Order: sequence, then structure tokens, then C-alpha cells
Amino acid sequence: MRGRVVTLATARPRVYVVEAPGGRYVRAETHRELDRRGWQPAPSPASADALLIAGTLPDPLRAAADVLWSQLPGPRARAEPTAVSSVPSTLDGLRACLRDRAGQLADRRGRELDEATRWVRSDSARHDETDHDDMDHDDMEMAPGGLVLAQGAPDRDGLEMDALRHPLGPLLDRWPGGLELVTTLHGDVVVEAEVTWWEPPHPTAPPQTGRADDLAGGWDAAATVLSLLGDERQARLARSVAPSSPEVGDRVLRRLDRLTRRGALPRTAGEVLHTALADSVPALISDDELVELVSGRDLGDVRLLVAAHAPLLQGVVDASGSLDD
Amino acid sequence: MTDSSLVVDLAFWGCAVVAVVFGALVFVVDSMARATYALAVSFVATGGALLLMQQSYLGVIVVLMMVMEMAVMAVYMVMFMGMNPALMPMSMVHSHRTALGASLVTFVVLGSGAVLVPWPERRGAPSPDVTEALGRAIMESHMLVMMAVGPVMVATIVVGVALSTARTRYDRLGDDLDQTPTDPPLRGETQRGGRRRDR
Amino acid sequence: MIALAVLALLLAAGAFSLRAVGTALAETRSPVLVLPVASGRVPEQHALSRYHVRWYAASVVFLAFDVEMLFMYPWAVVVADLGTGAVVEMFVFLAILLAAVAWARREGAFRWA
Amino acid sequence: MTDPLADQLARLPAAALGAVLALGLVLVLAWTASVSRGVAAGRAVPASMAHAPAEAARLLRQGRRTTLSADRLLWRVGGWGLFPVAVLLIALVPVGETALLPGSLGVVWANALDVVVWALVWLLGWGANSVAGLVGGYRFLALALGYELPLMFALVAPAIAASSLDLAVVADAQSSLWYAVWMPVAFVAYLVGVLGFAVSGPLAAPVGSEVSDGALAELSGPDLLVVRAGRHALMGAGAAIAVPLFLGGGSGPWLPDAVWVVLKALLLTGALAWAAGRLPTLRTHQLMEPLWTILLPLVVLQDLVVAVLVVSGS
Repeated sequence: MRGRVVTLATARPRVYVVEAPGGRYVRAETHRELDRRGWQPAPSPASADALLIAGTLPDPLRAAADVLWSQLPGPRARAEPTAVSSVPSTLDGLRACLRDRAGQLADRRGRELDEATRWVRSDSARHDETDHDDMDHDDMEMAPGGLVLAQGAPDRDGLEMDALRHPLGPLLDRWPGGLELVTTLHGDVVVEAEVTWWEPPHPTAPPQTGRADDLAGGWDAAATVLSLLGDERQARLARSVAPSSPEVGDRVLRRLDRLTRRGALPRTAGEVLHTALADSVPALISDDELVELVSGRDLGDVRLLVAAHAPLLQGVVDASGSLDD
Repeated sequence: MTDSSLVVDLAFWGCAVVAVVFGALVFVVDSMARATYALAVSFVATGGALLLMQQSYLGVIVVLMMVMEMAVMAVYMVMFMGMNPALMPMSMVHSHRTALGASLVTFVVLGSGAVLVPWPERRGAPSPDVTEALGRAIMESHMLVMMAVGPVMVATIVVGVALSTARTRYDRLGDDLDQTPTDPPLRGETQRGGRRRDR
Repeated sequence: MIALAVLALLLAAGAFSLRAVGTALAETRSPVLVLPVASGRVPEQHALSRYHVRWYAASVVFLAFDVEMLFMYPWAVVVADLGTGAVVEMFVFLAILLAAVAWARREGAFRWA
Repeated sequence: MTDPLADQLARLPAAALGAVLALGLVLVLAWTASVSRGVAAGRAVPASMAHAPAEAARLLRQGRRTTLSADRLLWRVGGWGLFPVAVLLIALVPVGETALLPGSLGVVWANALDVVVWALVWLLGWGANSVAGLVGGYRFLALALGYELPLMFALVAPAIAASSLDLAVVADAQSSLWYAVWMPVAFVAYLVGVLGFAVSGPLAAPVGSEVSDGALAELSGPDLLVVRAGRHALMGAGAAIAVPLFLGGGSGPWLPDAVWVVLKALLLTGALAWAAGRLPTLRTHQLMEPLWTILLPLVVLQDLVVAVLVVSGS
């Protein structure tokens, strides 16, 4: 009975797919392989069965990967495929790991029930070295659970509300590998942003196995945007465009244009996708332009804009090579 | 009361106790969200008590309106109380002594009124459909109320919007009100706000 | 009232058995305490804060407008009996309110971000 | 004079049967919504049918999690409350002889219950102490401000025509012509409201994929399962309420009334879920203006038309 339920439960595991710096091709192949199997990617680590980091992580991001790993509820599995060819076997391995009862029991037994406090503690310890404050008493009061409370900041409306610093990236699903955009949020609106790029430990070359038609990443970006809009059906089409017919491409393009017209997509995002897919390469954008692009936007719009511009971001191009190389 | 069955009595007292306890919780809990929704539960229980008094329309409308208002009020409470709304010890009580005195006096006056006033015996029966009776009252005998409410509500909307929007259409569009709005609508403004912090 | 009681009982039983099945299948009882999701980073501060609601102007309009529903429901029951007068009355009332909504829109009460 | 307590007890078997049937109906409707959703997303029909059981098994096997300094009480109330609201809505629907919870104010009660969803979704977003959750919860309230007034006016239209707020009376009043046919704007506004309180389709921004599923971002295991089931159930319950309001209740040839009610509810749930799966999620700040300045005046106009027709006696 239990065995049968477990088989049913793991028939299509939900994988949280994250792109490491330079891991674009492996990540794209992972999404295609998930499509082939009819598995759905997980939208957040909270409900994911497995964590898949596509590409090789640089050492500074190891801790971030461990934080993500600690956020999976379990039963859980993780993998870091570094080559396009190893993606299918990796996914098989993830499922096998989820089905391995002894292994899962051992994982849970070795796991603390409190996976949060140790991160907070190590984080604040790091701060203390530099800050060197003697406000321990205040800290206890102002920092329930070890995290400080948000502080007020003046707003354009002449009000003082709390501002939150919220990182997008480095390890986020459907997000360009290596980009860390630390936003300052007033409510759900981004008022400021800082850009950091994490470099891959070694340069990754585009795979030799075909798909030259999407090396500029236009269709990949379109698929990401559609998926972020919750339209998985069209996202699948966009991912399959390269091998399938131009008509499919036209359909996806028409869909994107319609979404832009109806305001489901920020206009800038729609325009840049249209340009990229209609066979002219748009200009690359610098970090400053990226900040300019996202400030004043709703948090969701920021995700859509970054996804649409992903192939044009300087850091992404540096890390994964472009057509010109 | 025509049917004072044990079940109805029990349910009524249940509602009353819930209403009072959750009303008191508003002043005990340490979070704006909890305080607001404690108040909402208190109101729902009051709605239940009204239902048991066979005021069916009044009962359901109390539930409907109060859940809605509390959902919006929670947002305001979170926004405008000058401290963290959830993670700090807080007190919903100001000027203890006056407040306590005032509430005690009010309670005693109202409570003794309810208990001591010789309520008249009910003559005649309530309308079979209280909702319909209410509708007739609004449209016929109490038309004036209805007429007055309209302008009052318009005034509320105008004053509310005028007071709450710091920037109106002139700030958004400049003098040329016919130009198409930008996407996002308030872009330049936000960036100015952002820079202000850098100062 | 009895139906309500039975429904409540059934739902409670359902929730309880769901939890029991979950506990049995997951082979664990206690939830694990984790950091809120933030792209692999440790959050710099608690998310619960004085959240800036950009649409407060719209909520003001709503709060004023929804009081109207108090009258609308009883009115709906009697309008067929009362006839034209009641219709004119109510829709003049609504027209005034909608004019206020139109004004609020022009002031940008329904835009934000 | 009969003993009221004994009276209530005598009604127990019927109430118990009714409650079990109502609960069963909610589950079937929720499952229908899930299947239709799967088909709309491009899955084959058998795969769509297996989706809900497989996900249920997956989530029941998954552990539960809680976040740092979360308000667990409010968070869990928000999540586990959605499904019961759907059940209460279904209990208002007259099936066959009577509804499980009959009353002269069924329409207003339906309204009151859908407003409870405001509180629940916001609490769901608030409780987790997470940025994504907060954004989702607040987005929901913004949308609710927009869809609720049109929904209320849409609920009023059938009540005007039937001169009653009793769902059974409203259903019976449509013997000649369904209200959906001659008050289409009210019907559409009602369905928009259903999509709103089921947090799906164009109004799914509060659980938007682009903010890591917003209000659902920190949920796992059974806690996520009940929320997903609750959203599908709310869509089914909204469709079921539309049956007495707009689709003639139990009227129909050959089959008994109760069967027609269930059949219509199933069909409308399927259609609504399919449409929700096909329509793109719209951005909250793009939706406010059209909801307030296009849909709301249109529904008010619809009410005017209904009122004039009723008064002029046609």
C-alpha cells in the first residue's frame, strides 16, 4: 500500500530548477527534458521535491545553495548536472532518490528541525565582526528570531513606511544565472536595486550538439516569460520552437504580442522579445540600464522584465558566450 | 420571544461569550493582524447573536460588512501604526485611566439600562419578512435617509481621495491631461523618491 | 442549525484524518522550521513590516461605495412592488456614486505601481 | 408544544445525509475543475484525471514546514479555511427539494461567504512572514476591491427579477427563460467574481507565477494541498451558486431536478476552469481601472435594465 502511494507520489516529482552562472544551456535542456517527461517545475523551494542546480556553482554561492536545500520540506533530492548530455540521467537519479525510503529516512534523521536559526546566527555573527556594537540588549528586543525588523524610509507619497531589502537571485528559478539583484521594496514596488554578477568557476562553451538557432536565447527568454505568466502550454511551445516548424514560432510570437497589447506583459518586455524573435538582435544592456529598467516597477514586473532581457544582459553574455564568439 | 428553546438560548450565549472574549483579545494580542481579525471574529459572533434574535438581514449584513471592513482595516492598521505591526510587543490602549473610566461608565449605563428599564411587552408580530419590511421602510417612510446618504457618500469619496492621494492627475501628467499614461504610470516620481534616500 | 453542526463536525473530521494520513505517509509529525524564500540568501530583515499599500485611495472609494449595498438588497426585494419611483430613486443615487467613481479615476485613485 | 431539542435531533439523519452529499459534491466539483484545468494546460484527459490524485499523494507524503517568526495561527487559518467556505457555499444551493442550509437570504449569505475569502487569502499571505507571500496577499485585496462591487451588483440582478433573495425562489422564477440569457452582463460579472475569489485565471496575480506563487510561496505538504483543493472547490461552489441564480436551478427535461442542478454545476465548473486555464494572468495594477470604470458601470446598467423590465411587467 505504502509502496503504491509512493510510486504515485513520485510519478512526476516537482523539481526546483535553478541556473548557476554560465549554466544556461544545461538549464534550458533541463526544462526541455521536463517537458518531454510531463514533469512540472516547482515554483518555489517550499513545495519542491528536488533541487536541481544547472551548471557549476562558484564557491561563493555554495552557502546559498545550502540555504535553498534547507528550505525543501522533504522527502528531497538534489543534483548539479554540469553537461547537457547528463540531464536525463540526473532526473532519473532524482526520482530514484525520492523513492529510496531508507535514504529519505536517514536524511530526515540527520536533519535538524530548526533549519533557520543556524543561518541567521552565522549571518549575524559575520555582521558583528564588522559592526562591533554593544547593543546586545537592544538586539534581543529588536530582532525576534535573530532577524532585525524592517526600518522606515521616506516614500514618494510623503509617507514613511518600512522598506524591505529583498534579493532576486543569485539562485532563483527562471532567473539568469549569476545575477544578484538586491531590491529595496516599498510594498510591492521596487524603488532601488543593486546589481552583482557572480562568475562561473570556468568559462562554459556552448554545447556542440546543435540548437545553434537559439544560441542568442530569444526563444528561451520567450519561454521563461510565458512560464512566469503562468502560461505553461505556450511556454512549452516556445521551448520546442527550434526543432519544430516556423509556424509554431509564429504562434508563440503572436501570443506574446497579444499579451503585450492587453497589458499582461510590461510593454518594454514585449517589445524587446518581439525584436529578438523577429531576427534582429537588440542591443546589449549594461548594469546601470538594468537598474534604470526595474526601478519604480512592481516586483512581478521586474521578474518579467529581467526574463525578457536575459539574453541581452552583459553578465549573461560574458558567462555563456554569444553568437559573435 | 416566541420560541425560547434551550438550543437557541445556548447558541445565543455562545455567540455572546465569543463576541466579548474576542473583543477583549483585541487589547491583549501583540499583532495588528491578530487584533483586527479578533475584532472581526467578535463582529461575526455579534452577527450570529442578531440572527438568533430573528433579525436575519441585520445578522448577515453585519457579517458581510464587518469581515470586509476588517480586511481593509487590517491593511490600514499595518500601514499606519508607527511600529512593526507583528513582531513587537504593543498596546492598543492609550491613556489607561481615562479610557478605563469611560468604558466602565458606558458599560454600567448601557448595561443597567438594558436590565432595569421596564421593556414593554411585544404588541403585534414582526413582519413575516423583515428584509422586505426594511426595503419598504427605506423606499417609503424613510426616504429622506436614503436621499441624504448619497451626497454624504460622494463627499466621503471626494474627501477621502483628495486627502489620501499626494499626487493627483497634474503630478502624473503635467498640464497636458490628454497625453497617454506612461508604463509604469509614475516612473519619474519613484526615481525621485529613490534618489531622495541617497541624499 | 443541526445541518451546520453536522457540516462542521464532518469538516473537522476530514481535516483531522488528512493530517493523520499526512503524518503516516511523511513519517514525521513536526514541521521543519526554515527561512522564508529569498533566492538562497538569508533575509536581511523580517518581511512583516509596515507594508506600503499603494491602492489605499481605491480602498477609500470602496469603503464609501459598499455602504450602498446595505440598501440595495432590501430594495431588490421590493422594487417590483413599488414601481417606477423606486427605480428612479435608486439609480439616481447610483449615478451620483458612479460620478464620484469617475472623478476618483481621473484623480488616479485606481493606478499605482 | 414539541420539545425543540428533540425536534432538532429528529432532523439529524437527514442533515447528516445532506452534509455528506454536499461534501461529496464539493470534492467532485473541485476535481472537475482540476481536470478541466489540466486539459486547458495541454495535458491529455487521462493524465489530467490522474493529476489530482497524484498531487494529493505527493503532497500528503511531503513534510510540513514553517518559517522564521511566522504567525502560524493566522497562516493556517487562512489556508485551511478556504475549503470549508466552499462547502458552506454549496450548502446554500437548493438541490432537489431544498438546500442543506435553506433561507430567505441565500443570495446575501453567498455574498458574505465570498467576502470571508478576502480575509483568508490575505492571512495566507501575511502569516508566512515572507516577501512573496505578502505581495500575494496584498495583491488579492487590491483585486477584491475591484471585483467585489461588480459581483454584488451581479448578485442583485436575479434578486430584482425574482423579487426575492431566496435562492430557491430565484431558481423557480426562471421557468420560462434563464436569467443568464437576458442578463448576460450580470452573469459575466458574476463569473469574473468567481474567478476572483477562486484566485484563478486572469485574476490569479495573488498566486502569480512571477512572484514564486505569491500567497502560496511558503506552503508545502498538506497545507498546500488544502489550499489548492480549496481554490478548485471555490470555483466549483461559485459555479454551483450560479445554477439557481442564472441557469434556471433544477429545471430541465427528463431528469430529476437534483440531477440537473449537479449536471449544470459540473458543466459550468468545467467551462470556467478551462477558461481560467487559457486566459492569461493580468497584472493587478492593470486590472483596477477596467474593473472599476468599465465592469462596474456596465453591471449597474444591467441592474437598471432588469429593474425597468420588471417594473414595466414584461
